[in-house]
Parts: sequence; structure tokens; C-alpha cells
Amino acid sequence: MPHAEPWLERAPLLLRDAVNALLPAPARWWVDSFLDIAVLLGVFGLLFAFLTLAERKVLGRIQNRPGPNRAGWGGVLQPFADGIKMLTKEDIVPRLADPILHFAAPVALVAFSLMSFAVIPYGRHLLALDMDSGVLYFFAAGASSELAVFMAGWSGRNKYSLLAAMRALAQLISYELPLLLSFVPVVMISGSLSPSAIVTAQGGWHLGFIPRWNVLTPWGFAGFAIFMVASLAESNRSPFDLPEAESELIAGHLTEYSGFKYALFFMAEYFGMCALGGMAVTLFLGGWQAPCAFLGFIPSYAWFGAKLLALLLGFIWIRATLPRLRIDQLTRFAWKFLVPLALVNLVTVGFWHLSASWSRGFDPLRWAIAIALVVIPFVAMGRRLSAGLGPRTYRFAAQ
Amino acid sequence: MEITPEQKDELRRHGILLTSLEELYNWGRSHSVWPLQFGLACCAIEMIATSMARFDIARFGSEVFRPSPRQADLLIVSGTVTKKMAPQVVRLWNQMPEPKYCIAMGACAISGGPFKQGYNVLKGIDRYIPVDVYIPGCPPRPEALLNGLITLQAKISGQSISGPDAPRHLGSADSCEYPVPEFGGHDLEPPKNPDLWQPPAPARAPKP
Amino acid sequence: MLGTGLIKGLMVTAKNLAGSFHDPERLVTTEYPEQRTVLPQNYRNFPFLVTENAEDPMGTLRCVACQICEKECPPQCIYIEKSKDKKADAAGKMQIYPAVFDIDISVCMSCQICVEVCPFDAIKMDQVFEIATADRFTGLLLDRGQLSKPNSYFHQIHPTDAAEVDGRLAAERKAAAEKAKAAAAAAAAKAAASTASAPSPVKAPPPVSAPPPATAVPAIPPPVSPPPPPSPPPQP
Amino acid sequence: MNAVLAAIALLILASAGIALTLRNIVRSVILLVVTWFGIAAFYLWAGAEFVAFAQVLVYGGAVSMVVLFAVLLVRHGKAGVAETPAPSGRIVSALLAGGAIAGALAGAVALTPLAPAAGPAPFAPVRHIGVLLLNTHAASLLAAGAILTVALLGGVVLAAGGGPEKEDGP
Amino acid sequence: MIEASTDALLPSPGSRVRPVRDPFHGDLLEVSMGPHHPSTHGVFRMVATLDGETIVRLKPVFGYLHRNHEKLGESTTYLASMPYTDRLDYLCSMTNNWAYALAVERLIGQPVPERAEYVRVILAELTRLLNHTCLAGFLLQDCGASGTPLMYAFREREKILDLFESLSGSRMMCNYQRFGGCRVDPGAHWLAAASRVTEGYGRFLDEFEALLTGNEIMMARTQGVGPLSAKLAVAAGVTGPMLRAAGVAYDIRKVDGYGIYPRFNFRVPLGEHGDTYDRYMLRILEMRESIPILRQALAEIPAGPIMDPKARLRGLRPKAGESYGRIEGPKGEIGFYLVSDGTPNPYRYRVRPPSLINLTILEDLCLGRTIADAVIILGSVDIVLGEVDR
Amino acid sequence: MSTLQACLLLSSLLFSIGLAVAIARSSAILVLMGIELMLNAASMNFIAFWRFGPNPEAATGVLFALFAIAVAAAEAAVGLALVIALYRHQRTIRLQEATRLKG
Amino acid sequence: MNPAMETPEQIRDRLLARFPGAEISLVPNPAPGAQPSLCVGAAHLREAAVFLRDDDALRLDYCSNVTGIDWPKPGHLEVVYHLYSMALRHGPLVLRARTGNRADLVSLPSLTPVWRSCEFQEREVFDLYGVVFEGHPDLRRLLMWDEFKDFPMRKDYVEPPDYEWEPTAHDAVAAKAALQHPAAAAPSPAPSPEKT
Repeated sequence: MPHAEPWLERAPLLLRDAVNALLPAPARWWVDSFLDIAVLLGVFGLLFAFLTLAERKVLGRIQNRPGPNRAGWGGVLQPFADGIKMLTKEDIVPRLADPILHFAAPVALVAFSLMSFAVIPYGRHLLALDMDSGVLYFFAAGASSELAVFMAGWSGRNKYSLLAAMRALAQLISYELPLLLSFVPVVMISGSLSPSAIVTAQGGWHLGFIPRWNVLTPWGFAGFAIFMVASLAESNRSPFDLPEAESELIAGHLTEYSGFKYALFFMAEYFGMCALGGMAVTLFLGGWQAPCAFLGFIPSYAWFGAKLLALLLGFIWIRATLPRLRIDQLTRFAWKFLVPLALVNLVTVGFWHLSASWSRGFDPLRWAIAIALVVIPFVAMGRRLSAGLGPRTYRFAAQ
Repeated sequence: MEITPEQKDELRRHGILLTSLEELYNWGRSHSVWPLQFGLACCAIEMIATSMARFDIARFGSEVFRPSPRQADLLIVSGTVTKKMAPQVVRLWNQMPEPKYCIAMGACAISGGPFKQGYNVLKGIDRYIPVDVYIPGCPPRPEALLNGLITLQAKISGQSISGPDAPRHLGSADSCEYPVPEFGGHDLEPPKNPDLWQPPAPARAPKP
Repeated sequence: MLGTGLIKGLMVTAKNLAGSFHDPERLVTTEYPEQRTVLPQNYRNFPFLVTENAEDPMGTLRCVACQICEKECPPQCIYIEKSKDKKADAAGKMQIYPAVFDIDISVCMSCQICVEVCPFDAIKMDQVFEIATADRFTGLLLDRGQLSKPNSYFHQIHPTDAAEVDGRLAAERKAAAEKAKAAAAAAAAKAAASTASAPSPVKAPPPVSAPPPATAVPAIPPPVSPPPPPSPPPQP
Repeated sequence: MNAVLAAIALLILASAGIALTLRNIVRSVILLVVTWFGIAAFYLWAGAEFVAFAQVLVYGGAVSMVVLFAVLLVRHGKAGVAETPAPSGRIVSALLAGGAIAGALAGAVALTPLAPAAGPAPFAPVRHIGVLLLNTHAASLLAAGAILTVALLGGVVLAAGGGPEKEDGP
Repeated sequence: MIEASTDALLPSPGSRVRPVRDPFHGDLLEVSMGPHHPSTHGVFRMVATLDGETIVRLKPVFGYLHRNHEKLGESTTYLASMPYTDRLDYLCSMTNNWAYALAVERLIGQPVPERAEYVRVILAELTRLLNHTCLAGFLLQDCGASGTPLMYAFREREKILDLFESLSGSRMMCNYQRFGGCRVDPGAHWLAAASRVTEGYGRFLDEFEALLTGNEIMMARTQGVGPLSAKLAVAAGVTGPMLRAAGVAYDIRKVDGYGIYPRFNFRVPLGEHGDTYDRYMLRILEMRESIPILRQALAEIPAGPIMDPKARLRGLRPKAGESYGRIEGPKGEIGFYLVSDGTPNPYRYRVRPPSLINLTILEDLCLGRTIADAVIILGSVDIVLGEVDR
Repeated sequence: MSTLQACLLLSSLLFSIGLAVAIARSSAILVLMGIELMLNAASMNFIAFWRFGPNPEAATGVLFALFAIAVAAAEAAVGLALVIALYRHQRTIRLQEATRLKG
Repeated sequence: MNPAMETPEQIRDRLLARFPGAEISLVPNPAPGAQPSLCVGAAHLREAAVFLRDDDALRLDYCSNVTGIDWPKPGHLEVVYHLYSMALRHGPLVLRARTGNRADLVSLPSLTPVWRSCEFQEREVFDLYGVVFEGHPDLRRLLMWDEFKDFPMRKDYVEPPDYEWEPTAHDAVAAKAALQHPAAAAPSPAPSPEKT
């Protein structure tokens, strides 16, 4: 199994160490951490900038138009134009608003969403913080972000914002549970809460060519699907963008935000999306592992990046297509569909774990049972969820 | 601190910094004009058409139609402003953060247009808020709106940070809020904002 | 099964995304300032006044200031004042002409009713639309000088209409000329009857496209009519 | 090490103390969330990673949301946002009681001779905790699970049933 | 005194709409949606009283686009009102023109040549396609589908607008029909282009339906939302696709048979539940029915004059009298009521606005639903403010 | 003062603040929050004793803290449900006014 | 095409038979092809409307159009209803009602309880003409703002003077504008040639 050249694999680290070597020893720990943070911020800041552009361009292409193409070469400078404008825009704090919370909300949101970047393994050797319970840390950081959304909605003293705050709370309470339940199978199989261990556990290939990624097992696929749906809801993306539902609540919790604070929210949304995408890659898509053995010469962080970008493209694609749910449908979907499905998935993974010794000769049976355990509840519950809905036939007047 | 144009030329000659800062600022503003998602009448449909695939205002970076005035840069007054609606339009304008621009799109927004004889029609939105670009037509073609946007971009790019041709928002601080007219028994009160709009005298007297 | 509808929809958008790179049906954008939509012949946006002759736009307006369009204009955006004197039109006939002809295009709704009611084919619909301006008071009130455009321009934007109009006008003029000729001939015959030896006094009608002499441009009476403003017409 | 503890202590006590005095309930609750984060920081400082993250998840993610939801649901008149102040007698008695307890506890802590066993951080990886939970303390875990389930069911019954309005979702 | 009027058909007792108070006071939240709101389709305002997100009262407020159309119509000539009718329902200027032309033609007894009747049918059906397409796009936009359906709808709309533009000279404000015919003759080229658009429309509808009609979210959002009973629909004077979605077979093209509609074979689709999904699907089905009408009209259109030679443009002075002309517009019955006193201007010029009257039942449909439902119910009513407020 | 004592001091102060909140505030929600704070102070003690106490290997303190968090969450859920139910029936969340047990 | 509806004369006769003493008259309509309309007195308007709606031969269940007309000459306001039947697919029958005068006797019974579709249209007539509909559940101004005092569709309505600047002012408009600019009212012998 070919590996990328060690120096290529470690290239970012080597660069950091080279910088570090110039400095006196006592400063090194600080500079180390500082550089990690700076690089993360830089990379994801740029990713955010170009992600907004990519979203606008892809959305445009899906809608038969080219999208921004005038600022800079083919539009690449569009995010910077937006940035300059946002930075220089007047910052309005409504007279009735709660000024402290109004200010604290975007700051807290960005801080929380940045915190989650610390524990994602970006490459074989690239991990800012190797934590024993890193996954837990990740979700702890993510859970706090809805608090910021609430603060934003409440502080504006705007009725639409208030409704958005209520929606944000209801949405969070509903989707936190499936999100947490969806990754428990991964923890059960890999026996660790450490992201790097989870990635390592997904190394290798079945039959020499099918990667041992979690998503390629029945329970993993179900878990991945639940995780993606729940993370769409967690990052307030369409079709779960109810807190800022444009056609209903103007701009929801953002209604009273202008200028740079609004840009911070925007940034946090994309950071949250990137973080959840990165965690999905780590938990289900084999992290930085290459999909095929012969492609191993490409450095691991490139694989991570490619998978992340693919997921983000998926987010954009879904946003361009789907309409939005209603708040009661959203909570019902979470409680009556996703949570039971995630619980059933726990049973599936238990079975998978116990039947690990069947692999001699009974492998197809094991797969069949696991698939049935996933598909049958899905179909049954899906039918219950969509009871009474369906295409209709129409009659025509006699004359 | 006031800088005269001569001083500014001097500065320009000496330091590139101010010029390039100014250029950067203007470039950023002019390439990221986000309109308010606000339609009034017929012209609004052409405004929507402008943002659609055929004309694609996104190419100018302006497809981000924000529903909340707090995040918008450009108020496109697209259609007839009735007297019942005028206070809302002024309120929306007041809610937008500086720097902000206003395009009066179509005959009705400029002057009341074909409906100017109506008792409930405001004869031009510039009676209450300052208008940067007027686009005549009823309704203007989507290309005409794009042309108006280009005109606006050119106007922004020509502004300098200081001096007499500085944009409105860098000037006096009190120019941001405009008084909102109130509903009276027969008309809006006041029927115009005299600080903002002083029409020229009528072109000609009635024939005896 | 739950989700099939979603997937079907996602397939449609994916098809459009992929198609936008190779299928012109799926990337329909006209990139406006560089590419332009070909305007159909019938397209109308704001009226203009037809002059017969490009060299002397003011001298050969077809308009005779009959004020029908002013009366019929639904939003009342046309203002005309008749001249006090007469001058020769393109056909050489002495006509009243508009001393003032203003159109407020900040009011005009391009409904084309002025064109339909004009008995002289003097006002036609233009096709300009790039007239965004920052100044309402000076930029959007077009006067006689800004409104008048030569017949060749009319031919350029509405070839079919212009040809028809020219044909009709030529026929009318021919008829008028023949009538005049006949009248002249009758007069001549009468004259000849009285003085048989006199030579034929029939004068040829002035050529259609001949510009009237420069002196024919009347001095505009100062109190009612302003001189053409220095600003150029807002033609792109 | 102790500077960090002091900072954490300051954060916890200050936010809790200010939350005590604010009349605006929403602000109070948000400050209490800050207190909970401070407590999580304390756990982290003490080396109990797992407990710290559990604290953030449960308090920052769930309890605070439920509390704020409740605040918004019951905002009635001024009760929701600005609370009517309690009679001063109660405030005095509350401060007296709090102060007395604080004094008594502090005295007890100060006077009790405690072995200063500040060795290296004890080893408690997640796996270890999991094993303990499922072996030694399996019964307690079950009991806790049962309590949680019953509490949630009870909560749903209490909140959804009997009232004049129906709720969206559970 | 009033017998046989069931209470269900009556409006809820109204009171003055309260001025907006502190939103944090009281149990009920009063939200004023509009006149500037992304999904009120213009400057429409709904004052909704919410309990949580549930609507307990909803009063529409009109007049933000009241541009005195009727007063202007009474102060100008009959001809000069024609371009103003374009601006009534500014998505459907051709049908507005037709309804007005019909009313004036009835007032003066003006015949219309055969070819013009065919052209009118072609244009009316194209307008129906255009309007329903836009409506479907806007409705899905209101459901939260970030722009894509609307973009596709407008992509097709542009094709029809191109037809209108090359025929009448303007994309939206066609001002094309005259009393006694139409203004310009569409040449063979135009008819061929119209055929091409017609033939392509079926494909577009298939794509559009694949995009969202069968979508589970879309169905969950619209099915069972805002059902309208046939009884209430008739009592409230609801017309157009909304009425037929409630199951009442009443299509003025069939009932009045104005123009040359009796010559065409087309079916009138009927809904069963009267809910938002039915209203959406009815429009899709009507578009599918419009295509054969167009095909037939484009194939059968005879040669001949486009204007009645005796028709007058200027100086129309109808004798004293009155007439009411109505047609089946895309939004419902659009009618013009004219009273003449023998002068060049109409004495009374009245537009019967289908959008306004269809809004009568808005509160009934929205009560007890959430604010998100109200948005799509409003979207499915299909209003254009130019015509609601006039 | 040893670290352990400092930690215990901190938790006892927090406990008394929680107590004061529970007594002084009249809003039922804040009273609940005060109780939560007291519970938190207790779990801080568990952690402090586990970390700096004489017998760290057992990790019992950690487990106790975890259980305490779980129980506190349950308590919050039930308590807030009670508050909402109370509000539904009596339109108040002021504990002084909630004097009837029957709705 | 009204396949089987009785003529207005027949309807009038039946109405008179049903409500003896009601003031019901036929208003002729000289326009080609248009039928006369029924003018019903205010006292019996609502009973007549219910009769028209519920009578088995008429079943005029659909009130399409409601509008007002101002007649300063005879001195009354008129409300016109266009009635159709969706059940029997015939119509229209034009129903009119007149107020006593234009100043104080301006009330008529509301037909909203009979046809719900009158709700907004009667509000509009109230707003623009000032006809007060008694029994209307929610009689407020529909199009103008609540503080508005005039009835703008009446023939004698005077518009507020807000023509300050009209570049193509015609005499009527210029006279209005002159009110705003007294300086321009008395034209100087040589007015400024500037148009702007």
C-alpha cells in the first residue's frame, strides 16, 4: 500500500517546525499553538470566503446563470468586495435592543464554531488537539452555538427575531438527540471517542478494494444519513433554515443585524457547516484515508479536503433544490422519524458487532440481516410519517 | 478635518495610500451592492426578472436580495409609491445602514409617472428620500436596470473619501434619518421634505 | 418510499448544473453590457420626432404641432406650443411647426398612443433604454432638439414600418404633387387659353430631400421658447 | 495552576452573583449559562474531561435551551422579562441564609485538616469510565436511566397535557 | 330577517386593527406582515395575531398600491385607459386588455374580425401559461425553495415575453388590443415562433413537476393546508383556479363562451380538497390544457384583417348606457363595468378585481394554521397588488 | 491553603449563591436555576475530592458527577414542565401567587 | 349566454308579487345588447337579495361585482350588484340600490350577509364613495388610510394641491402648480427661459 512521501505528508508540520526553529525554546509552545490557530483560521477563513463564492456560483449554475463574475478575474474577488463592504458598513444597534446580548451573540457564535475545528484530524499528522474524548468536545462546542442564535433572536426586540429564537430553540432541542445518537454506532464499533482513533479504525480495504469506511456498512450508511440530516438542521441550512426563513420571518434572528456583525453570523454559519462536514468525514467517510490503495500517494490532507468539499457541494445542492419544512413538521420529523431510526440503528450496530465472527461463510447473511434492520424500519416509519400525503389524480368537468 | 481638493491632489502625488485605500473602498462598495428585497408594483416584476437567469444581476455581485433593510445597501424603489406606502418606504430607508443608495426605477417612482394625477400617488419618491440614480421607463427593461446599476457603480467609484465629492454618509452625521411623513386628513403631512427636495419653479405659467 | 420525490428533484437540479457547462438552453444568460439582446423591430421605448433630414434636424420635422398627441397622451407628458409663423417642411409646403415640443420621459409610459393617433407620421417610438441618470430635473425632460432624430434612424430601428411610412408619404406627396400639377396645368391651360403664346409656367415641386435654405430656420421667439440646451441628447 | 483556578472561580462566582441581582430573567439565565461553562472549565482544569464535556452538552446544550424555551413560553405581562422584585425582607433573609451557609461551609473547609494530596492528575480515560459505568456501577446507571426516562415522560405529560393549548411536537 | 345564511359563510367579526403594541406584552403576539415582507407578493399587509406560531386572527390591509386606476379611467378617454389596464394585473396585461376591449365592444356594439379573435385566444392562453408558471414559481419560493423553481419559471416566462415583445413592442405592458381588433398583425414568423414555444412548454412542465411536485416536503407543506369548501368559495365570489380547486366547475370560457372559445376542445380540471396543493396542481393542469388550445388556435387561425375597418381609434363617444364585460383571466373573473353618459370619457369605469375578491376568504383559510402556512396560502391565492388595490 | 481547600471553598460559595437565588427570586424558573447551581456545587466537590483527595484511582468522583449531571437534567426537565403547567393553569410563575395545588 | 334566466321584467314581477309594496323598478340600458337592471328600494333590498339567491329558478348564488356610482345631478349615490348563478350557470342580473342623497342619507343595507363576496367590495364603496352599509361586519376604509376624510371617487372630490413641479404642465395642472408657487402665478413679462 503506497503512502504519500513522508515529507509531503508532513509538509505543513515541517513548515511550522522550520518557523519554530528560528525562535528561542521558551517561546516555542506558544508559537506552536499560535501557528496552529492562525493556520486553521487562515485556511478556514479562505475556505469560508470561497465557499460563499462557490455557493453563489453553483447556485447560479443550477439556476442556469453564471453567477458573480465581474469582481476580479471571473469573480474570484467577489468575497473580498463583500468583505470590504461589510467591514465598512454602519453598525446599527436598534434603540430597543439589548446591547450586550446583541453584541455578544455573533461573537459567541463564531467562537463556538471555531472551537470545534480543534479536534478534527485533517491529515495523518495534522490534528490540533488530540483529545481522548474529542468527539464529545466537538458536540459540546456545537451545542452551544444555538444559544448564540437564541441570544441574537432575543436581543433584537423584533417580533420576527423572537419567533426565530423560539424556532431555533425548538429545532435544537429536536435535532441534538438524533445528531448525538447517530454517531454512537461509530463509537461502539471503533471503541473510542477520539477522532484520530476513529479514523485509524476505518483504515484498510475489504476484499482489497472496498474501503472500510463506516459509511459503507448498513449501520454506517444509516448513521451517516441521520447525521447529515441532523447537521443540516444544526447548521440552519435549507431545508431546515427555519430560524432565518426568509419568506416567513424576513431574516429571522438576523433581522436586526447589519454590517460586520451580520458578516460574523454569515461566517459562523459556514464555519459550522465546515465543522459538521469535517466531522462527518471523520466519523463516516474514513477521514483522511484514501479510497483506493493505489491512490495513497496523494497526501492525506488532500483526501480530507476533497471529501469535505464534496460534502459542502452536497449542502449547496440540497439548498438549491428543496423547499423548507414547517416547524411542527420539523420537530415531528426529528422525534418520530430520526430518533427511532437512530435507536434502531443502535440495535443494528449491536448485531453487527456481535456477528463479527460470522464473517466466515455467513457474511452475506450478516449483511442481509443488517440491511433489513435498517431498511424495514425506514420504509415503515417513512410510510407512517407521510401517511395521507401523496400524488393525487384529478377529475375534469363534464363540459 | 477638511481637505481641499488641492491638498488631496498633493496627497495623491505624495502618497499612494489614500488613493489606493479609497479605490479599494470604492471597489468593494461598488461590487457588492446588495439590494433590498422590496418591490412595489409592475417594475418589481422586471426587477425580479433582472435577478433571474436571463439577465442575472448576480454577475455584478448584486443578487443577494436581502429581505431585511439592515443588511441591504440599495433601495430599488420599483414601482408606484402611493401616499399610503410612502411612510413605509421612508422608514425602510431610515432602517438601512450607511452607505446606502437609492435607485428610482420606473416612471412612477421618479415622478408618479402615468399615475401622477391620482389622489393617492406620490409624485416622486425624491420628495422624501435622496435618489442616486433615476431609471425612466414604464417599466424599464431589465437591461435598463442593469444599466442603472452600472451607472450607480460608476458613481460610487467616482467618490472620494473626503472632500466635496465625498459620499453622503461620510459627511454630516445628521443626514442619516429622514422624517417620516404622517397620514393627514387629505394628504400626507408634510407633502414633501423641504430640506431635501426643492423643486424648480414651474416651467411656465398657466395661459390666461 | 420516502425520499424518492426528493431524489427526483435533486436529479433535475443536477442535470441543470451539468447542462450549464455545455447546453446553451441551460445557461440562458445574456451578459448585458457586452452582449445585447437583439431588440425586435416592434420594440418601443419612448417616442421621438422624425426629421426628414439628418443635416438639419430642426428644419424638417414632420410635426406640424397639431397637438393631437398632446391631447391623447394618457399621462399628459407631452407639451407642445405652436409656432407663430410658418416655415417650409420637407415637401416645401409652408407649415406651422412646434416652437416647443417637450416630452417628460420621467412620466412617459411608452404606450404608443401618440404614434397611433399622429396623422402625419411625425412621432415614432424609439428603442433607447440606457438613459439612467443621476439628475431628474435636467436629464429626463427631452426637448425638441433632443427628440428629433432623422428618418434614417427610423429606418434603422423599424425598417418595415419606416418603409411603409415612406411609401405612404411618397404616395401622398406624389398625389399632392400631381394634384398641384393638375391644378397648375389647369391654370396653365386656362392661361394658355387666354394667352396662347406664353411658355409653360409650371414649376417643378421642390425635391423631397432638398434641405430648405438655412435662413428658413426661423428665429425662435424668445419669451416662449428656449434655445436648445447645450446638453447632448441622452443617446448612447 | 492556582492562577487558572482563581480565574475560573472569579468567572463562576461573578456570573452567578450578577445573575442573582439582574431583574431581566433572560439575562439572568444567560449569565447562569456562563456559570455552567465556568464549572465545565473547572472540571477541565481538574482533569475530568469527560465530565466537563458532559456538563457543556447537558447544561449548555439542553438545560439552557429548555429553560429559555420555558421563559419564552410563559412570558406573560412583565413576568417573562422583568421580574417583579421580591419584598426586601426576603432578599435580606436570602442574603443572610446564603451568607450564613457560606460562612459555615467556608469555616468548615478552612478548619478541617485535609491531606494535601495534589499529586499528578489521576488517570481516567473515557474507556476506563465506560468500563466502570457498565461493570461496577451498572445498577446506578440503570437507575439513572430509569429516572431520566420517567422524568422526561413526566415532563412531557405535565407540559403537554391538560392545558388549554396544544404544543408543537413533544 | 336573513334566512339560510349559515354562519360559516360569514366573515369573522372585525374590529379596527389595533396599532402594534409592545410585542413582549401579553400572550398573543401581533405581527404585521407587510407591506414590506418577502412573501406578500408586493405591498400587501396582513395583520396577524399569533398564539405561539398559530394564527388566531388575520386581517388583510389593502391600499398600499391604490393608484386610483378607476378615477384616472373616468378622467381620460376610452382609448387612453387601455394602456392603464396593462398595469392592473401586470403579469397578465393581455387578458386585461381583452376584458376591457370586450366591455367597450359590448358598449358600442363593435364586431371583431375572426383573425383578431384567434389572436386574442392565443395571447390569452399564453398569458395563462405565463401567469400560472410565475405563480407556481412564487409559491415554491414561498415554501422556501431558494429560488430555483422561480428561476426555471422565469426562464420559460422570458420565452413568452419575447413573443409579446416582438408582437406588441413591450415585454409586460403590451397595450395591444383595441376596440374592434388588435393593433398589429402577427406575421407568419410570429405564429411559427409561438408554435415553437407552445411545443416546448410541455417539456418544461415535465421538468418543473419533476423538480418539486412529487417532493415529500412540498406535499407535506401544501396538502391539507388551507382547504376551501365549495360552498364558501361560491358565496365569497372566489373565481378562477381557486374556485375550481374547490370543486366547482365554473369556467367563464365555457359558461359565457365569449370570443371564439366554444370552438375549442379543452377540459376544465377540478380539485377535490380545495387545499393549497390542489390549487397548485390545478394551475399545472390548466397549463397542460392550454397547450392544446394554443395548438388548435395556431393551426386554425384564418387570414384576414386584424382590425375591424369601421373601428375608430380616436373620438370614441359611446351612447349613454352601460355594459359589463368579463373574461376568465388567469386569476379568475376579470370584468370591466362601464357606464357611458355620451361623453368621450366613461362616466363610471370599474374593474372587477379577481385577486381582491379571492382574498375575501384569506382569514378563513389561515385561522388555526401557522404563520408559515399563511405565507403559502397567500401564495396559492395568486394575487397581484396592482389589481387588488388598483 | 491547599488546592483542595480552595476548590471546596469555591463550591461552597457557589452553593450559597444558589441558595440565595432560590430564596430571593420569585420567578419559579430562577428558583429552579438556584437549585441547579446547588447541585452543581455538589458535583464540583466530587470532582475536587477525586482530583485532589486521598484516593484518586477509584474514579468514583467522576462517576458521581456524571450521575449528578444526569439527575440534574431530569430535575430541570420536570421542574420546567411543572412551571409551564403552573403557568397554564394560573397564568403566573410567581411562586408567591401559586398558592393552590388544584388547577 | 344566459341559457334560461328569466327576463328582468319577469323577475321584477315575481319580486313584486313576493314583496308587495316594495319599490322595484326597471332601469333601462340603451347600450346594444345589454339588458335593463332592477332598482330595488333600500327597505326591501336585503329581502329581495335573499329571494334572488334562494329562489329555485334563479339561484343567483354568486355576486360578482359590487360598485358605487356617484350621481351629483339627481343627487344620490348608487350601488350596483352584478349577480350570476354558478349553480344554473346563467346571469347576469344587475341589481341597483340608491341612497336618499349624497350628504346625510347615505346608508343602505349591507348585502355581505347574503353574499360574502360583497365584504371587501362594499368596504371599497364605503371608502371611495361614502355609502354606509348597515349590517356590514367590518366596515372600515379599504384602500385609503383610516385618517383620510374625503371620498375620492365622488365627482366633486378636490385633490390635494401637490403639483409643485410639472415640466410638461398643461393649463389645469399649471394652475394647480401656481398655487404652490405664487411667484409663478403672475407671469412676469419675460419668464425665465430655463425649463429646469
